[in-house]
Amino acid sequence: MLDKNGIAKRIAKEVKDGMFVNLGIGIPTLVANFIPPGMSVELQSENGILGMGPFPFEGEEDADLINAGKQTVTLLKGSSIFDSAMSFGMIRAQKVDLTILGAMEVSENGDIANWKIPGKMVKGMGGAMDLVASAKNIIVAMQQVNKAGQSKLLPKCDLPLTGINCIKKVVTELGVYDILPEGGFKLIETAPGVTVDDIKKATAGKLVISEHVKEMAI
Amino acid sequence: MLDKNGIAKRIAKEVKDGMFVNLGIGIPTLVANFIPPGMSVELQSENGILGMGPFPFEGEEDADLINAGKQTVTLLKGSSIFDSAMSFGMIRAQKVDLTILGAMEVSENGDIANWKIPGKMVKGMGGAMDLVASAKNIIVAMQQVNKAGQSKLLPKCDLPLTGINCIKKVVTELGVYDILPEGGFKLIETAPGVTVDDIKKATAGKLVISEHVKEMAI
Amino acid sequence: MINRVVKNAEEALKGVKDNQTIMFGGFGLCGIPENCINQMIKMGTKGITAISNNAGVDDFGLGLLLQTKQIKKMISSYVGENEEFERQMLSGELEVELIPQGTLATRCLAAAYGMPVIYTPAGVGTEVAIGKEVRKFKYNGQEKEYLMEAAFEADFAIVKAWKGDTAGNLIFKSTARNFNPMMAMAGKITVAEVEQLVPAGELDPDQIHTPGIYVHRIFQGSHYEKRIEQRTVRKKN
Amino acid sequence: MINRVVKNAEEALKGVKDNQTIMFGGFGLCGIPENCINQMIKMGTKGITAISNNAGVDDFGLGLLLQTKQIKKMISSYVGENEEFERQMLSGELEVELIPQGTLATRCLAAAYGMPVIYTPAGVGTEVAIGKEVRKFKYNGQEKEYLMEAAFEADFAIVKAWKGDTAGNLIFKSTARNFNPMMAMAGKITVAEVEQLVPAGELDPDQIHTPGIYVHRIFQGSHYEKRIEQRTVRKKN
Repeated sequence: MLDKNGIAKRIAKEVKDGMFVNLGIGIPTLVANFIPPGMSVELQSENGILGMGPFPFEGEEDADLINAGKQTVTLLKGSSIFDSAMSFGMIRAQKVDLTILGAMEVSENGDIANWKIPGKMVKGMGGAMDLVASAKNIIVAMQQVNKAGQSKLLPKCDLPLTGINCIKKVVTELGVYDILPEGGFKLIETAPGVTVDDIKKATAGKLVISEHVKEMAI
Repeated sequence: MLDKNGIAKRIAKEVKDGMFVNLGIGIPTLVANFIPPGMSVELQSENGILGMGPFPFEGEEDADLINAGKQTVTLLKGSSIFDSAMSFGMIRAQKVDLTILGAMEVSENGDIANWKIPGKMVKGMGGAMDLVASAKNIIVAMQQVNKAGQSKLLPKCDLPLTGINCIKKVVTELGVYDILPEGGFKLIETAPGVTVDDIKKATAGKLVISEHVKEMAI
Repeated sequence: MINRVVKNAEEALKGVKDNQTIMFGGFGLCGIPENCINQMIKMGTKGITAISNNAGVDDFGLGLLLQTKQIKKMISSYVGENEEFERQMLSGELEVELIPQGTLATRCLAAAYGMPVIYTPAGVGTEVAIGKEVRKFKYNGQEKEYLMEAAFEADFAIVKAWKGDTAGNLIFKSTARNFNPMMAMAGKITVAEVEQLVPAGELDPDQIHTPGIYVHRIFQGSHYEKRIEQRTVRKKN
Repeated sequence: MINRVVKNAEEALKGVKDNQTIMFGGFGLCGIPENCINQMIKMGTKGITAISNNAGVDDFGLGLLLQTKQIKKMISSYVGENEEFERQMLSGELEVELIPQGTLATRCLAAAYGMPVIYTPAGVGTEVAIGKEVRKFKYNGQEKEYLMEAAFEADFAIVKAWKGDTAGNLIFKSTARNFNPMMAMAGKITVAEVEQLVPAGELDPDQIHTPGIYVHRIFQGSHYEKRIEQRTVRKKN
């Protein structure tokens, strides 16, 4: 079973040389730590950065330089700053190659819910609806089971949707799943120490076990 | 009867303190020469300038700094440069207070034709269609009679239109006309030495003689 | 040059009335018009419909105008980090319209650029799409559904820039840019507060982010707190 | 940093084929990609549909590609100042689609910002409106008619900037900016030639006009002629 860093580490393997990548709040943010140093990748932050760098050294924080999670960050060489219209313009124009974000629920047809729990929590969708509606390649990083022990990989989302038919891949503490065009979570890798049986119990939606399921190498 | 400079001088009186003004090619360009020095006016050039200045001194021309007529120009203090999307964005958003442009024909309901003579001349509309479709206040500067002696103030334009119901005022070598909301050229001023009879002969469209017609003071 | 300078926030906000729609620039607490927000509290303007990506925190930014209950309705994309907001929303005191961040930005751009509507795929198939025109278009070789979204109409836009000149030209610093340029271009009356106000002619015309034609009133603000919402750092090793 | 540098115009235009749609930045002869135009002549690419505000003059700019009859169709707003153009158009050798300048700019912006269509009032009631959807909208308190115009699709966009860095970021100089930034953002493959190519890190991130994500290939051009179309001056007194 993976911890948060493990999930991030596994997702980092999906990042390829030359990609522009948008990382959501939470586990996705950690992915940046596992991108191999030699690889040319630029991070986009939808509040208006391309070429986002790591957190600043203590004492070098700049209130005017934050990421989409409102955290203080830095800029790398070759970075650029732009306004929100251009930021979402380049997202809609599919210039960002890979989007990684968290979710509360994902359905077997690639729907995602991650912005609202009616009557309980309404923080808003931020840029998530824009990202999932336009991105070419979207990976969800999430816990597969919620605190009440219920699966978050569902036949159909119960919570209000963020986007439909958009998620391509899900990485959880238990495994890696491709979402099939015809519907279904296709298990392609299990986390170390996790059995296919564990995964069956933790998956409420349609599960397809690949013939070539293997244990994750991270 | 006015010469080109006279027409420009008369139109300059329509320019008020604090206005952003777009001047078309030809007579409208001359208007800039007659704006009183103390007046705060900024010229917009639709290729991407606000705060356009006069022609450069000899030897100071910059190939990278031209106006919408492709003439070398200068920038005044407080000027700004922007791309064509923003330039026409501010035109559509009606931030430009006054547009002055030339015409081949104007009709009594405020239509204008100035970009094409079928089979003869097709230079294109440039930014004229955008300007006339959006500007709050449009004044046409033109010769009232063409080289063949025919009036260019018509009941209806013969040439392909640039815009409809958009012209508010016309200044010619013979007079100044308001275009009435209900249709018609309302003569409000005559040029020095021009009689109302001269004007009647030179106006093919519906002419309304204001009770208060006076001779232009320029 | 057309001079756009006013003395201070008080003069800049003259004419702001109860029950108007007002845009506020900023993302989180970054690039917010601190002086104008304080002035709005002094003025006690009520019934504000605020278009702002976020709602500040409990004791800073737009959170202050929530505390004083001057805001009737918020149009935002993300409103976490604010308990008073949550309380007012759940109790029904505060009207809230949540819209995608890119939709918010682009509805500002639409107003700025004279486009009455724009189409975006954000929100298709979700509750954001309810009551909106859905239409198929082809873009980039792909046919998909888009929502029609209208340009905002705002009586005032209140933004914060780093530098400005007397002609109203604005330059923003780093990610304090965010929504500020589009909102600056989208207000019927635009008010800009800047950290440094310089004479016209000092800014490079090629480097202006917002041309002065869009900015009706500009003044140099003071006492910027520039609070950091999430101070994240790494250690030098 | 993702490196976008190529050696020269030859490498930058690899993959350009006959019968493609290509955007060319520039307004008149100002800010045109001189090196790439010369390279296109060398390559002899035929059947080009050129999206460009103007068509150059007889012996410079896109006029050169008209002389060699490499252009099949021009999509432009203004094409005066060019006798060869007029001859080819009137004889029917050259297809011409004239559209308003703002429509041209905004159709580029639509492509750049992932908006499949935009609405503009330009051309309502004229022959430009023929065959297009006309729709009434309210904007700025006024109801009027708008035309629906589609985002451009261009196989290549070829632009000219003043400075660029190895990450593909672009800065334009003065009115040589014009259509270049939008076209740079609108091409499926964007090629930028610059007067000065500098290492990533030398340009101020706040002052980038076009972020490198939009620019696929960048190189430093040479021998810029920068011809002036209308040399207008005043005398010192």
